[in-house]
Amino acid sequence: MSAVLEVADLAVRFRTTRGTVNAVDGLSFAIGEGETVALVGESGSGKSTAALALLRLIADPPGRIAAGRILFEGRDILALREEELREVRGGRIAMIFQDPMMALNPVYTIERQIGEVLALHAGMGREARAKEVVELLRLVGVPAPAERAKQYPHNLSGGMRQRVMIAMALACKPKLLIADEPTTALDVTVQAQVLDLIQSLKDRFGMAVLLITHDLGVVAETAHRVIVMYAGRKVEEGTTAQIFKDPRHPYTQGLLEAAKWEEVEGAMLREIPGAVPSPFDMPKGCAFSPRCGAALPRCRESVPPLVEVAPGRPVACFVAQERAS
Amino acid sequence: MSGGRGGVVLEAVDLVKHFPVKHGLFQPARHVHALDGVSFALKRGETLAIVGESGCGKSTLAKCLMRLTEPTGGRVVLLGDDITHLGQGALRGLRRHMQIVFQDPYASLNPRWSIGSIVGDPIRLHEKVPAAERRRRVAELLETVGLDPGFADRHPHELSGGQRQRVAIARALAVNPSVIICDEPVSALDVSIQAQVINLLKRLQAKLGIAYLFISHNLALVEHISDRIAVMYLGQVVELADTRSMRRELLHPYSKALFSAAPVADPDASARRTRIILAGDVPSPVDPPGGCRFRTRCPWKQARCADESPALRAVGDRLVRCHFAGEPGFPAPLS
Amino acid sequence: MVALAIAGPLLYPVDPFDMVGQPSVPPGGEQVLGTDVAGRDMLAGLIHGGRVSLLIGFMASLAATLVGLVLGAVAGYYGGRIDDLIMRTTEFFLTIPSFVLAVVLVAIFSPTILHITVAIAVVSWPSVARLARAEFLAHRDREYVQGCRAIGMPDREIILLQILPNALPPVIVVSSLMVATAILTESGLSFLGLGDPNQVSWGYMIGVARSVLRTAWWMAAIPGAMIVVTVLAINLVGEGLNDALNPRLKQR
Amino acid sequence: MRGGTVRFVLRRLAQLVPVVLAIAALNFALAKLAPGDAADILAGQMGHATLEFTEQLRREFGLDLPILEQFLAYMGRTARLDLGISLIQQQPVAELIADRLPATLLLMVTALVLAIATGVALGVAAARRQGTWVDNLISVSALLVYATPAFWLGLMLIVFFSIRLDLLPSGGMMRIGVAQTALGQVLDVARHLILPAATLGLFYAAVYARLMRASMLEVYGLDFITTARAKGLSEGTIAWTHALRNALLPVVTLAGMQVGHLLGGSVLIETVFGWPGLGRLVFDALVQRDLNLLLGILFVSSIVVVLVNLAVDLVYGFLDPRITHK
Repeated sequence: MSAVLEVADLAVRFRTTRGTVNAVDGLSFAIGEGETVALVGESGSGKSTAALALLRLIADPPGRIAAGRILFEGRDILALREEELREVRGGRIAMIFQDPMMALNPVYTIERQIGEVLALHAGMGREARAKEVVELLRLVGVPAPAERAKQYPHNLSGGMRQRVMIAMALACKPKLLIADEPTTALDVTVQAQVLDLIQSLKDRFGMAVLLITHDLGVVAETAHRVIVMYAGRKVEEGTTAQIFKDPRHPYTQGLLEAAKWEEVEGAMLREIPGAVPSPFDMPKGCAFSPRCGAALPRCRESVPPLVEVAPGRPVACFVAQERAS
Repeated sequence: MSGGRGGVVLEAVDLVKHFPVKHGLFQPARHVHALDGVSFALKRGETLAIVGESGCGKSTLAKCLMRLTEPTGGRVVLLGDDITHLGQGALRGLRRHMQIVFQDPYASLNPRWSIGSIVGDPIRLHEKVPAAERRRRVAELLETVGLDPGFADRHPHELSGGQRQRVAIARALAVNPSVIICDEPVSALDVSIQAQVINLLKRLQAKLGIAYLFISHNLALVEHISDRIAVMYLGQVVELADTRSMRRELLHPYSKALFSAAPVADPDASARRTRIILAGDVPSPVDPPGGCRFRTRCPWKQARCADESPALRAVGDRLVRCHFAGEPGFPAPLS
Repeated sequence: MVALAIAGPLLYPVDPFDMVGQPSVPPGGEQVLGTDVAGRDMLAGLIHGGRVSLLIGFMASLAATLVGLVLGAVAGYYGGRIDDLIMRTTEFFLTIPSFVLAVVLVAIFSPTILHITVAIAVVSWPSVARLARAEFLAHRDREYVQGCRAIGMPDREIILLQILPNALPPVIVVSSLMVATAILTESGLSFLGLGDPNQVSWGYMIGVARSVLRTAWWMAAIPGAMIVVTVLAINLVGEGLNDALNPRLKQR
Repeated sequence: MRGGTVRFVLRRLAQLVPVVLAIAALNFALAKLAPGDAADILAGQMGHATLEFTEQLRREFGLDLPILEQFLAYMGRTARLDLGISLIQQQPVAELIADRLPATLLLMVTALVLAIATGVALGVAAARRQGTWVDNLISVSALLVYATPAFWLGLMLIVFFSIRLDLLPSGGMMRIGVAQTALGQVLDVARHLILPAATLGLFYAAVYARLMRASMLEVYGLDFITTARAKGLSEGTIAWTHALRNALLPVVTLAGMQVGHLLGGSVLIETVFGWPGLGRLVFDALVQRDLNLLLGILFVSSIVVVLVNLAVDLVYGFLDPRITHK
């Protein structure tokens, strides 16, 4: 499987009044053609920042991509000129966001907002656009697409808006879809619809998907491979089956346990003590060590590097690495 | 303090809440049907979960029970006393028996006051005790919820989300309530923090015998914590049963679809099970569909569902609001 | 500026109404900033005028803030009919051209410092009331207020001790900016000849100088510059307050 | 949509009735609050302020009737657009005002168009170059102008452009006693309009520039801007389509709310430039202590504000599809 996207040593920093924050630090990963990769983490893990950085959408100031390479179709996105970058955005790589209400411009019609992409990347004329927009809306399962196209975002329900976002993303048949918490703002039954839709469209167009989420249930149902992030760094990677059946990092283990509540009926849950550290006050050594039951003295001294504990299983944890060797 | 009948601490009888929608001068008045005839009885020391999607009325239910908003109809009975029409003065005295923990610990604590005064306020308002005694009680409460008593001098912004939610719980505990309404108490917290708060709630229940009305949209969590579950859809309870029997089978088509749609953090399980994907969105609670409210999305709907509104009736060990629930083989598997 | 206005008479004890020299002397002579058409000392006028302007500005905005805050708080917290009544009144006052109303009020009730202050306050309170109402309305349904109601806290205590401290910062910002507007309004009034006849003020000085604009432009320029500097300073303080008190900025 | 808009306008016009009544009531109350009534003033003017004569006048004006009857009579007259007679100029107030209103409207509209055009352009420019010298220059100048009394600014402009450079006329609306062609007249008025409109417009340009900048920056922080960038749109397109239209909304609201303020400003500016509009009339009324005229101006200018607000609501509905005129 050849890689669509290869990210190497990506680092994103934010300058704030309280100091510089390493939001993403040394992140490397690859996405194969047609593959769904999940980037999993809690708030502050840097997963959304990483997703925005892939298209250079970090607001500068205060943010800055400090280092790294983002190879897409053989070109480094970080080295592209402004016009080249704009061709990739929305044309070759599309993105959808968590809150479809906020992500659509409230004062323009659906037709205009989807049409914009078609005009820009496919050079379509007005009439061709109008037809194509209706086609796209039909494709993503919007009922009465011709009427909906003339409406504004506030006329639509949350699920419909997310379908519109997906239609907009699909307009130019991108190679890669970045989906940043695409179902977090939706109800459970609507979430199922949208996940189903993304899955079927992905198969149909052969897109690769980078799914950013905190919901391990969503990951289990959709992803091929999983990357777990904590405090700006990748702490573990593996196939979905590997991560769920055989998590190696204590943080992944804790997260999984917290996501399978229904299985521990009545009994107490295993807790991860403490809280996610503040980016201004990072602990020395492994960022997870203050909350880790298995932490060794050296975990509090130096940051554990990513080491493969099994083929295709990099883990950034001294304990897991010792156990493996 | 008078006890409720049969160990019931809180009872909702046919609660109705309609909000008027802004309308023009010559248009007929329209209402949001937030609650339409919700009844249940919460027993001493049990956890009853209310689950449902947005717009099902679960948060309005919490507010009506607390009398933070006035119900349009029905009754709220707390420890045997009908509090539905009590004046604010009389209500104030009874408030100590029923407390609430909100979803967002960033919004539920006033940023201008110290933790000590936030937790001490209920004591000050309900009991005439000297300030020193109050401080001692606050320290005790903070320890009970797993916080250092020194936190009393801090302000909310110095605390993490999980710590703030502990403070909110301590405030609720301050007056020794019989019931705590937990309105999505962990959904604003990070996944790794949620277990801490849930365990705390369970420990407190075991120690103090408090009953929880646990409102949530997280089905896995609800299965873990509750003794009974009520599923709500568009302002009505559609199914209410023991968690155990709910795990065994679900009789209402909506509960079945809801629980099947929830993603499970287990790739094998999600590959095995069949998901029921409902068509469309939840209809607007303004002028909800006539007949059965779920019929617009129900894969098993019949002609009768449009004509006749089903009652909440007993089927075996549970209550279900569906004409066909309990018939053998219903709901049949979808092809 | 405030310090100068208060301490002014001590530092420069010249009565602004005394004719101390030749009329229309340019700045730089015996009187540091020259004299006006009647030969009155410009610097003395400026200092005394500053006192009047600042006094009226502060008092008017203080009065407007108090009235607006009380009405806005009641309207926002209780809602319903009383809210309707208060807000209709507020909108009504916002509709009437404020400066024209102030002119009419001062014209009807002789121009004294008190009347000018009251007139400016009358046209200023509605914006505070609107803001305060919006704040109280937003806070009323926040969970911390619901929490206070759930523990049986009386409304009075919720309004004064819980919501007010949170609603006050934006109101303080607006009322500090209102001092600046009030000074501008006062100068406009006295420019039209509606100033207190017993007090010199900057606007009055500009009004007097208008007739000699061709020959002695500085006579109008200097008091105007004083207004600009004062108003600018107050605005900067207001902006500073905004930055310091705005919780949205602080969280970033 | 079209029918909806018409209904909306009709309904809003119906809503104006109580507002107009309230304005009239306020006027009546102010007239009653004034120390000394019309009879006193008139008697004083005529030079025989004897008690009997004043009483006689009072009877003639109906000022001896119970307050309620006076009020009803007043409302009745107001409904017929009879705002009374200017006691000094001996002319119907309504006529005096109708004479002057067009000049004021010309000044106000010109100033407002100037202010919005420059304010919006500068605000957008500053927001797009946030933190650069362009932004700093615009922000500082706006802050400075914002602190300047417009009437004083007008005087300083007269000193500079009329007295020093002798480029533009310092006052009036047109040259008097000079035969001109129609086009010449228009140009002449335009020349006279430049300074007062610029003076009045400059202050509001500063207000709008500040607001526009803040509003643009706020919109730039919203998710749909990120969406627009992710679609591959250029920064220029994003600024002038996606951001601008959303950012304009608060500016339009403020512009509507400030019409009253603008009218107040034009009173001063007209006085400074001798512009023959309502503002001059206010000044004359003040000098002559002509209360009836003053109250009439207050009434008419309030009505103007109410009507402009109606227009602003319509513009708002056009800019923001979320507002439906139903």
